[in-house]
Amino acid sequence: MTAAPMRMRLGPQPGEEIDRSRSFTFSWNGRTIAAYAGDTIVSALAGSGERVFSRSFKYHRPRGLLTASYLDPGCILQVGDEPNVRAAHRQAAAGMDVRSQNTWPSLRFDVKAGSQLLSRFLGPGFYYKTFIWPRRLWPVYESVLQRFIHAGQVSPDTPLAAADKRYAHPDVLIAGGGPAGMAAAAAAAQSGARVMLVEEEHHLGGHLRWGGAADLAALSELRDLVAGMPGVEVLTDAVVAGRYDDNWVAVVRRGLPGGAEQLIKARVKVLVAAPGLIERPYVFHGNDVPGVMLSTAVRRLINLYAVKPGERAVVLTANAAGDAAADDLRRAGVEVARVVDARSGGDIVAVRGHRRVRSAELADGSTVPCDLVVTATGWTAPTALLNMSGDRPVYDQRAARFFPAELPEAVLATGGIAGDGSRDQLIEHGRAIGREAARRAGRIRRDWQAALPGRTVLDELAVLDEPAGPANGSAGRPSAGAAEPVPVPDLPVDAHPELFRGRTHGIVDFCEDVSSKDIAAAIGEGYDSIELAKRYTTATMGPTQGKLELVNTIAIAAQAAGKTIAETGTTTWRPPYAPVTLGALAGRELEPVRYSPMQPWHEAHQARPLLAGAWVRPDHYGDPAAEAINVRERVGIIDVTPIGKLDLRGPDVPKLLNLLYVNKWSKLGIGRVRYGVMCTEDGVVFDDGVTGRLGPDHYLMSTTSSGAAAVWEWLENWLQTAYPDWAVHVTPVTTAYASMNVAGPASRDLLTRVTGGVDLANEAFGYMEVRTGTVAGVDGCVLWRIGFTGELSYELHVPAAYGLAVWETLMDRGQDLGVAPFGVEAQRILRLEKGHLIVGQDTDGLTRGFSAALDWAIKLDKDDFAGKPELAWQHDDDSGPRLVGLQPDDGSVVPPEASQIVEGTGVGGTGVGGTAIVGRVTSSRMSPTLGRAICLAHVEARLAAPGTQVTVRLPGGRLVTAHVTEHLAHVDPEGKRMRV
Amino acid sequence: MSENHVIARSPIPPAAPVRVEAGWEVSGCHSDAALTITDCTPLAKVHVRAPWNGVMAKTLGVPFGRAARDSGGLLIGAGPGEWLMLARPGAAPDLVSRLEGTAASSAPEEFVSVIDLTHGRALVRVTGGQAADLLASLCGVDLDDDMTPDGTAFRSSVAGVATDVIRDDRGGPRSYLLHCERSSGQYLFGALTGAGEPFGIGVDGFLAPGI
Amino acid sequence: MIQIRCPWCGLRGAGEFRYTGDVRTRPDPASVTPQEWRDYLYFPANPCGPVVETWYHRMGCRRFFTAERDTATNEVWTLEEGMR
Amino acid sequence: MAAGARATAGRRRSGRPPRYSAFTLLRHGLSGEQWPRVWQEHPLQRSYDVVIVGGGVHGLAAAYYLAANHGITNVAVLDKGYIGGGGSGRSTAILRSNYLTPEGVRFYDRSLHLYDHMAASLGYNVMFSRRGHLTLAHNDASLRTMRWRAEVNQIQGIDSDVIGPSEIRKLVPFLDVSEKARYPILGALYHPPGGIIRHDAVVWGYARAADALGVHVHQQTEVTAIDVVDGQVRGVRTNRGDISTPVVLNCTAGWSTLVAEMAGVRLPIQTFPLQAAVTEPVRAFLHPVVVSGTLHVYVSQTDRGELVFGASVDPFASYSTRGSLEFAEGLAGHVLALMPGLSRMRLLRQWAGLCDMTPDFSPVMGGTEVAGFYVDVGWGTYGFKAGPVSGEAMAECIATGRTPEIIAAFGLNRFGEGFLVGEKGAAAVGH
Repeated sequence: MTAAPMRMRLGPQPGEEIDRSRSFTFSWNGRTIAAYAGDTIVSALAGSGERVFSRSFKYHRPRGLLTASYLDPGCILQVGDEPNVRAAHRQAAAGMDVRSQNTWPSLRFDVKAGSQLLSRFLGPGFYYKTFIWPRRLWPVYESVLQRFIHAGQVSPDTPLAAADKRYAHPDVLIAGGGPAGMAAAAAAAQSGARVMLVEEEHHLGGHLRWGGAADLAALSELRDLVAGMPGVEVLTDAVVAGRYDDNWVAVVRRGLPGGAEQLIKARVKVLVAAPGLIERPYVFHGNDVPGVMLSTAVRRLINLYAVKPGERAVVLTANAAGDAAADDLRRAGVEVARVVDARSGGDIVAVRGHRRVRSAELADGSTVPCDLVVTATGWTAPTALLNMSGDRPVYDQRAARFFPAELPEAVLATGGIAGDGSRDQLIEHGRAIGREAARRAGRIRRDWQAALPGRTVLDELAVLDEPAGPANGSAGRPSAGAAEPVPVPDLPVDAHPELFRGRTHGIVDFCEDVSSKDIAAAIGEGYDSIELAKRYTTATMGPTQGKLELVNTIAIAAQAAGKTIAETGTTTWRPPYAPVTLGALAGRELEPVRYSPMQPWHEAHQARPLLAGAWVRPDHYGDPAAEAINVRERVGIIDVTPIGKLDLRGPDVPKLLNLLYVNKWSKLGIGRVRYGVMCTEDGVVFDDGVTGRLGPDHYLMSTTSSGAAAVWEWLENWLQTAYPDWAVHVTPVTTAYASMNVAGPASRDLLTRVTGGVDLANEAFGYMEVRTGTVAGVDGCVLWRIGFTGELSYELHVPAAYGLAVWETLMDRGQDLGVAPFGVEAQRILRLEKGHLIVGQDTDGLTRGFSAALDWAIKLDKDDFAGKPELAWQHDDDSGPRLVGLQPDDGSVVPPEASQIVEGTGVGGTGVGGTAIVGRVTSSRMSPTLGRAICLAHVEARLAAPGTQVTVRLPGGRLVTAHVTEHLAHVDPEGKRMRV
Repeated sequence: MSENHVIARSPIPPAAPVRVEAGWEVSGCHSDAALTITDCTPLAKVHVRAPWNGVMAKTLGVPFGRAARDSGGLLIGAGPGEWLMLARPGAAPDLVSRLEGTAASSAPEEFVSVIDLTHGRALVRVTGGQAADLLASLCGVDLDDDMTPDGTAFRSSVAGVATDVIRDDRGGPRSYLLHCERSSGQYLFGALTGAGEPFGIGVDGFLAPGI
Repeated sequence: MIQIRCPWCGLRGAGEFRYTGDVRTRPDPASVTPQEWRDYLYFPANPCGPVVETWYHRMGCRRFFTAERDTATNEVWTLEEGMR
Repeated sequence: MAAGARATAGRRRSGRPPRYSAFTLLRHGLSGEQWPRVWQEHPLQRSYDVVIVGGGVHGLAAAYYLAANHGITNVAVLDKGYIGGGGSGRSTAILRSNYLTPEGVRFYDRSLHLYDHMAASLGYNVMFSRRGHLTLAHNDASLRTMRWRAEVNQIQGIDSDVIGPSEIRKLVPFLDVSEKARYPILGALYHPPGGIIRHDAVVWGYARAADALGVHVHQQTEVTAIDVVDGQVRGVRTNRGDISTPVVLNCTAGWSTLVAEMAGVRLPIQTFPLQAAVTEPVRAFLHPVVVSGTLHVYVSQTDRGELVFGASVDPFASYSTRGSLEFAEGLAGHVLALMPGLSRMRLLRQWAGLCDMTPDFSPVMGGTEVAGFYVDVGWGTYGFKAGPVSGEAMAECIATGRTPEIIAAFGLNRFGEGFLVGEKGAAAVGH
């Protein structure tokens, strides 16, 4: 299929940015379109004579080119599976599949355009005023409203487009690569600063690019200057998306392969805002008819893309840009039917036409047939970065735009947002700002260096003011803070007529289809602050986020409310300055994952992985119940490496233990291990574990795996802030050891075969004792004899690099004893049979010590420990629920964890005639050992007595009875098996 | 003695060909890439705690934030009152007794502790002109020469893992040692090689003494 | 992200630190009344302005330190000096 | 004081605001005539029976119910900015009642009921959209919490249950329910009655209805002091003049501790920013509200096609609402972890509101030690959901001088007595 001819394409233009030697085609709503390299999607379409690219939001009116820039509201298209592409910015590529969005059946005939006939009824907030009765029907109305969603489409299987993020530390970051920005970059770099120059368009140069010969000459000079300057990183097709506290600046690079974007996070010493000015649309009847364009749009089309914007033009001009546009049009062979000069009172009253401009009605009463209407009625200063720096720009009536008010030390502005002036004045201003930026950056850098550790040494090495070597490719540094402030010339401010809305009503927000009439109506209805009016009409809420329409909105609201613009509001912009893809913000997934040294073995033995925080653990190896039985009857081994371990050294360790555990630690002998529970200051159970004494001043503390980090921080917090004089060193050694629990009646036999230097006999190495020795030929192993599973068991802590070797040896040497691995699930079964609680499962965010059945451990006669007062009071008033063992009377029924324990059987309410919740099942399993269901549960204190019968509500509502058991332990409550 | 017959393993699976070096299973591969990454986990890692402004601190002579070589290996001021000594594989026991001896003789009054963390940490070296550019995609600290020149040590987040970063050019191209808690070693190594792809990073095997 | 000056490590992004709240004095557990203790637990200082807080450099030197922060502007003034 | 509040209860206007309907819309469309003002501007009176500080959904609802349910119409609502400009206008407007505790469930269920009938009773379409509410569980602990909530909800008669990955996938095809996901989706708490609403419409609807009943809504009116004599409120001072009143209701969020301080009342509250963001619109693809507590993210799609995102509160207390990049980064990462297909969607705008966090993630409601000074504060991240029921309950509390049973658990005294509300039990994420 051959492409339509480029019938609107002009001959070569001096500043054109297309490469006529490289052409290709892409698809537009199924048709083939020819383009040159350097064309944007829309410039190529316009070159082929296309004028309508989308339909408007509410009324589905045809929309064409308005700004011919990223902001162009009528040029938001679907490209392949990417929605909402800014097609007047995105460069065309061979084979692209470009479609108009949300038009049915086609762009040409859009049935929803019927809503135009209803326009008078669809005033601002019309939906608030109807669809109220009957209530049931609202969902139907809603689905109709949703069909009007004005946007592209996403699909679930779009491949993830995300690039690595990058941190940057430029001395000076310049947002905007126009003449002032380029001059500032060069000057800052000349002063020795590391500079990042960010330009949103595909080329540096700003408005010089579509200027005349002199502009182009100055542009190439500036380009050469910047290119030849070391220490300047230039990013084009990139945007400064936001400035956050302390000059934390987000830069987004667009157009990477696969449509990806990259986020650069820059800690900037001095930020220079040089975004230039945005041309402001003019509001009048028909101002959204395809063929009504801004002067900058026309100049871009002609000078950058050699595209003829129309055949017969009317130009409304209030400034030099408009005059230049008229000249460009004539040069491009467009018949300029009339130049209407707003400076001498000329005005456009209305534009007639639907799918294209037919004629323009002028203030002098004449009607001029034409297909192109160009407006140059003023500028909006995109002060977003200044707003984000805390500035509240002020309106200058004389220039009809906002200017910066007060900027922080680390933020400067140059170019159009700072003032007007000739090309040379702008460049001169940029130079001065660049030098000043470098000067301030130098002082800030010196301060930051001074805060670094070991600077004394560095100063001796005297690298501070040395120009850095070529290794890092950056230039020497600005002489820190030495120079006096650089004198910055003032830019003149040219008078400009205040032109926002003409004599008729027209579209203000092209994205949201909000007209000046809508805004006036909202004010009249009482939504009379600019914020309320914006929210009520949704003006400025669309994809351009106010960059085109905010000032017009304020002006029209002010007029309607009979106030001045200054009284009505300022221009405030929230980040991001430009839309940013989620892929760019997310970047590569960086979620730390932690593995035990034995992980390869688990994977080789079909362990089902369990994600526990950052840890990957073996949940089971196929049959958890069998694994549990094997522990009860023979011997099993579980990888418990994630258990937190803290090496504690120093004479004051016992003080620390007494302070943070609820029980007593003064008399723990060398070689002994003790179970301990920690509570926070509100008496709530925080963590538990065992701590063993390895030597006179040497202890090893274990914590829950999920609590390891928090407990370490908890210890450091007390030591550093409350008891800095205590001699205790805490070192996290969780993964210095591979930890494995060898559990079961045969565990001693197995260990005897591989252990050296430790007498494993019961009387030599008893329950709750610790030894160090050699296991499987590995020195420095810590063995403690504890019984989380309720069986005779030894927990081995092996120097981690040997963990896998030791594990394999144990598996190998224990074959005849029936050794088998067991996973987390089997361990949960075993500990539940034994009635050992799990912090966070059998306790929750409000469970105080006595509610966790820890009465035996809590020693209120200690002078002090974390949470003591609350525990003392809980002990006195006997408040809170109790943790108990529970067995359903029908042992075959396992109430799922979190099943509620209830009184009364009604539904709804609590108690009174309904169902009262008096507890809940916190843990439950079918016990392979007992062949019946077993639970731990929270119940109200009055129900905690052994033998008490309670009612458990199963999911779905079935009620079963259960009784409170004598002990938490369902198996071997006396603890004989652990002590053999 | 155990080191003689039991193989020690790094948390980072070695790239083939695998061989045993100083009792450790290491990768035997070699890369000529301009940017390389090496698993240096076999190095001995000994951790010293003492008052940051005391006699032991003066004796050790390396302040927080700096790293310096001595006969034994690389001594790093890893934190206030916290040092990390890196040395050839297997040297840990001698190092521990040597440092404990130093403490006992030079600062008997001070509370000093010395712990062998060889097994508790992973250690990776990234070397090449673009090593800083690679780290800049994972670490927020300014790696420019005037902020973190050769011989600088700092601890910060690298790919979300708390990591000791030591600039240690050894007179050659830019080179960084990255030292983190062992179980995150495999993840950190993966993050570095992943972010290194655009720079054509190559995996280089470990050769003793390696310091 | 705001920068916080760790007295030991220098300026780092706030993401490296853990905020542990305003500095409060722990009442003497021996003599404290429930009201005093629960004031200490549950009633933080919450000014819109300067407040003295404790921060923990969890990704760096693992030191706790106090800093004054203006909760309206998030400006931070570290109140301690480490080694220089 | 209840008597005092009733003193001038006689004075009220027509009562119903001018009717909105398809018919009136048609009439105005044809005639092109201006719609009547939604609310009037009044001079600041020297005295009111009740002064409500804070013109958000809570304050305006309280004013409306004082007038509508109790005939107390000599009421002023003061806002230092414009109505709905604080938490109400910054909220992501998600409604649900699937809480963890019976008191929480009953409370929010009543709120949901009021929201459901709000359009009709206020004559203003608040566009309540019952999309269903999914809270994802990525590990067995959160799955247990979901089961816990489902059980409590069902006992209270709330439609809420735990569903599995296949059902989840049916509800939201964009979700990655594969096992290899870094945060695998093991199940979810599904709450069909949950949904979203137009937050501004709720604020304007209440303001309009309250105004019609004679309530004065004063915008740009900042309270600078509260006069308390002998433990009794006597009046408030504002930037527009002084008001004498026996009753002040503190309905502020973010500023609640500062306003309470003016009356000499301390609150167990710390103020944190809560950030939210919105994307560019895309065609409707996401029906239910999706929440992941583990990933601290919640997502819904508006009728306009935008995705609205929220997270958990910022990591440190602050009154700054400038927002942070970390929030946007973390949010995007977590959204893509759940729905990888969205990587090319664009974030359009981010903002922040202020949340008053209490130690037990539950509000502080009712009277205080200062007679006539009432609080409806400490809403953390749940405030918007609770607007109507809070207004209703606080109106009753003020009018009758008695604390309604439905808010009995939320009294300020609970902290001194150490009986915190159990919502903290599972530290469930609040959206």
